[in-house]
Formats: sequence, C-alpha cells, structure tokens
Amino acid sequence: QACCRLQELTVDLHYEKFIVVPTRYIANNCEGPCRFPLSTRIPDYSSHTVLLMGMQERGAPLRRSPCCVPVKYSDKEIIRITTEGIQVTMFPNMVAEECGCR
Amino acid sequence: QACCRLQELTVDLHYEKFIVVPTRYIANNCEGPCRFPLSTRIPDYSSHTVLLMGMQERGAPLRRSPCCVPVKYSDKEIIRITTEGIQVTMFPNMVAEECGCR
Amino acid sequence: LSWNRSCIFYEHPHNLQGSMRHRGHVLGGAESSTILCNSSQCCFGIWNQSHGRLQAVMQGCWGSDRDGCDSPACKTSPIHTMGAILQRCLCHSDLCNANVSWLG
Amino acid sequence: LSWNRSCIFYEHPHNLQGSMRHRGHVLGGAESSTILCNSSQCCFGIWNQSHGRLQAVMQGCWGSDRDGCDSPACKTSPIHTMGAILQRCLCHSDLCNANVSWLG
Repeated sequence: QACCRLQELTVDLHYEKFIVVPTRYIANNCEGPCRFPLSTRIPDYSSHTVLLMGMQERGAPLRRSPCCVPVKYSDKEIIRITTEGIQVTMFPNMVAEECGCR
Repeated sequence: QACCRLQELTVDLHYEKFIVVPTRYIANNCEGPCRFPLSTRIPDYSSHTVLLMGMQERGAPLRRSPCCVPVKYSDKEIIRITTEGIQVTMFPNMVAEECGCR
Repeated sequence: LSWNRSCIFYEHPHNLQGSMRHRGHVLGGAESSTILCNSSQCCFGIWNQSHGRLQAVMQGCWGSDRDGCDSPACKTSPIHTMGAILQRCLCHSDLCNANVSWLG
Repeated sequence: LSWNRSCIFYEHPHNLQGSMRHRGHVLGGAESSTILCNSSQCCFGIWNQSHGRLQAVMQGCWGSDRDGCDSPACKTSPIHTMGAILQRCLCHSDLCNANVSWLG
C-alpha cells in the first residue's frame, strides 16, 4: 500500500444549506499509512511525528498513532446566503493541498 | 469518551543515538475522537474538516476520517552529537502544544 | 479575447455583498451585460424563485471549471433557505446563463 | 539570586557548537565556574569516557525541570555514538553536576 498522499475527493455541497454556488467542488483528502522512512516518502513531517513513530517501532503503545492529514490548505471563493443577503466570499481552508504525518 | 485534546506523553530519548541531553522529555500527544459539534469542543478545525465530517454523517464513506493531530508545536533545546562534535541546538516541532481535527 | 467564454453579467443592486466582477472583463455598462471570463470556461446564474417567477440575483463567470460545470445548458438545482427558494446553475457554453433551460 | 539553583558551568573549548550560557548567570571567569540558573532548578553534565577516565565536556543549567531531572545526585547514563562513550546526567541539587556520583 502506498504512503500518506493527496488524493482527489469531490465534496457534494447540496447538503450545505448556506452555500449557493458551487454545489460541489474538489476538496481532496489525505490518505495512506504513516510509516518509516518518512524522509523519503513524505515531504512534511515533524520531529514529534518521528519520535512517536520510533516509540511505536519499539513496541511502546500509543493512544493515538501518527495520522496522514492535510498540512496545507487553499481557500475557495463561494457564494453563500446570510441573513444580510447573498455574499461573495473567500472561504478559508477549503481544499487540502499538501499532506503530512502528524 | 472525551473529544480530541492534548494529553501528556513522555518520550524516552535513550533510543535516539544522537541526542545526548535530555534522555526523556514531555512531548505530549493529541488524542480523542473528532465529532460534531466541533465548534464547541475543539478550537482548531478547518472548513475542510467540517465538510468531511458532514459527508460521514450522511453515510458517504471516507477513505480517511478526520483525525486528532497536533496543529501547533513548540521547539525544544537539546544537546546532540554530530560529526563535528557536541552541538547545542533548538530542535523544531518537538512538543505538541495544540490539537485540532484535520 | 475571442477564445474567452462569454457569460451574461448581472448583479442585483440590493442584498448583495461582494461581486464576481473580478472573474472577467465586463463589456458595456447596461444593467445586464456580457462578461468575458479570465480564468475559466464556466458561467453561473442565481435566481430568486417566488410565486412561480424567477428573478435574477447574480449572473457571471464562475472562477473554476472543476466545480461541476458539466452541462452546456443551465440546469438549475433549488436551495431552500432563509425563507426563500434560490435556483442556481453552472454551465459551459457562451451566454448559457442568460436563462434557465431546465428548472430543478 | 539566593533562590536560584547553582550549577557547575564548564564548556570544553573544542568540538563544541553553541553554548548553554544563556540558561543562567555565570559567576567568575575561570575555566570552570558556577552558574545561577534563570529558568529551572536543574543542572546537567556531559563527560567523555575513555580508558576508564571521565573528561568533562559540558556542565551547566538545563532549561527545564521536566526532562527527567528527578535525582538530587548526578547518576549518569551512557551513550555510545560516533566511536565515543559519553556519560550524561541531570540533577537537582546545588552543584550536583560537579562530579558523577553514580556511573551508568
């Protein structure tokens, strides 16, 4: 199985009651296991992650294993409805752009 | 069960061949489930996370569920050994300081 | 400019915060004009549906071709919110957002 | 200053990058001096072990009390790396890092 990496994921916004346009968009997701050696596989990891993974490798139990998550997002322009009317706005952190093990 | 939050975790550095001092430190970890409503439970989450969790609630399968991870780290001063000798250095991202659902 | 998508451009003067004008080059100064899109091939339209009639709220260029802009015609879907019914579409042919071609 | 932890301060002149001097106030200018710690109650020491002898490499204030500074005496643990054996300890009594009290 491949390591932690960005995968395309489309999110349906029909269920979001305040987003008028768009009705869907490509939000992406981060998927895949976090495994050694991180350095050659995943560009973004922290000393903290490396030390947690070292503990796991020695058999020390972790209550939360390192996880493949977005470490960089981009914004997205949406048109939403508010109590004030229709609003054009940049929504922050809408699209996963880079992944890392955290 | 409580939600995603910071928990104390001590990491043993005796196994790290290049860290001379300290031999252990409190690195912390982020633990607990990511569940709605995030706003009242977890200070740090993104629009992306909210939309992924919305998909899950509607029964749409995710290949990677939102995960409780460090979103802020602090550095730690260590003394390590390098090919040049003994070095005092600030190591980045050594201690988990804040958690979020990503 | 001949390769740019042309869309109808309209922004209702009331109850509107912000503008989609930055997504293209607006031709003419009339209330309803044409806009040449600068970053996509996609038009959008939003209408207020009330008593069986549709009133345009916003029309213009949408900034991305990847947000479900699959149809050449404006096939709307409704959103019931804040006591109103809005119809909205994305479409990818010239001036396709002038009128609703299929009401959702 | 009377409430500050006192530690031995020494930094070997060779093969050392950086300093732990910023963790306290160094008293006197001799090669081996005393330092009054400014942010912890913890002393540290690092020695090079070779042919059964220990040679000090660094001694001073450690910046945190939470890094396993549990013992009042300097009980070392060894680290075998880069072809050398280093002994290191943290301890929390005045001048406890002057000498190794228990060799690991």
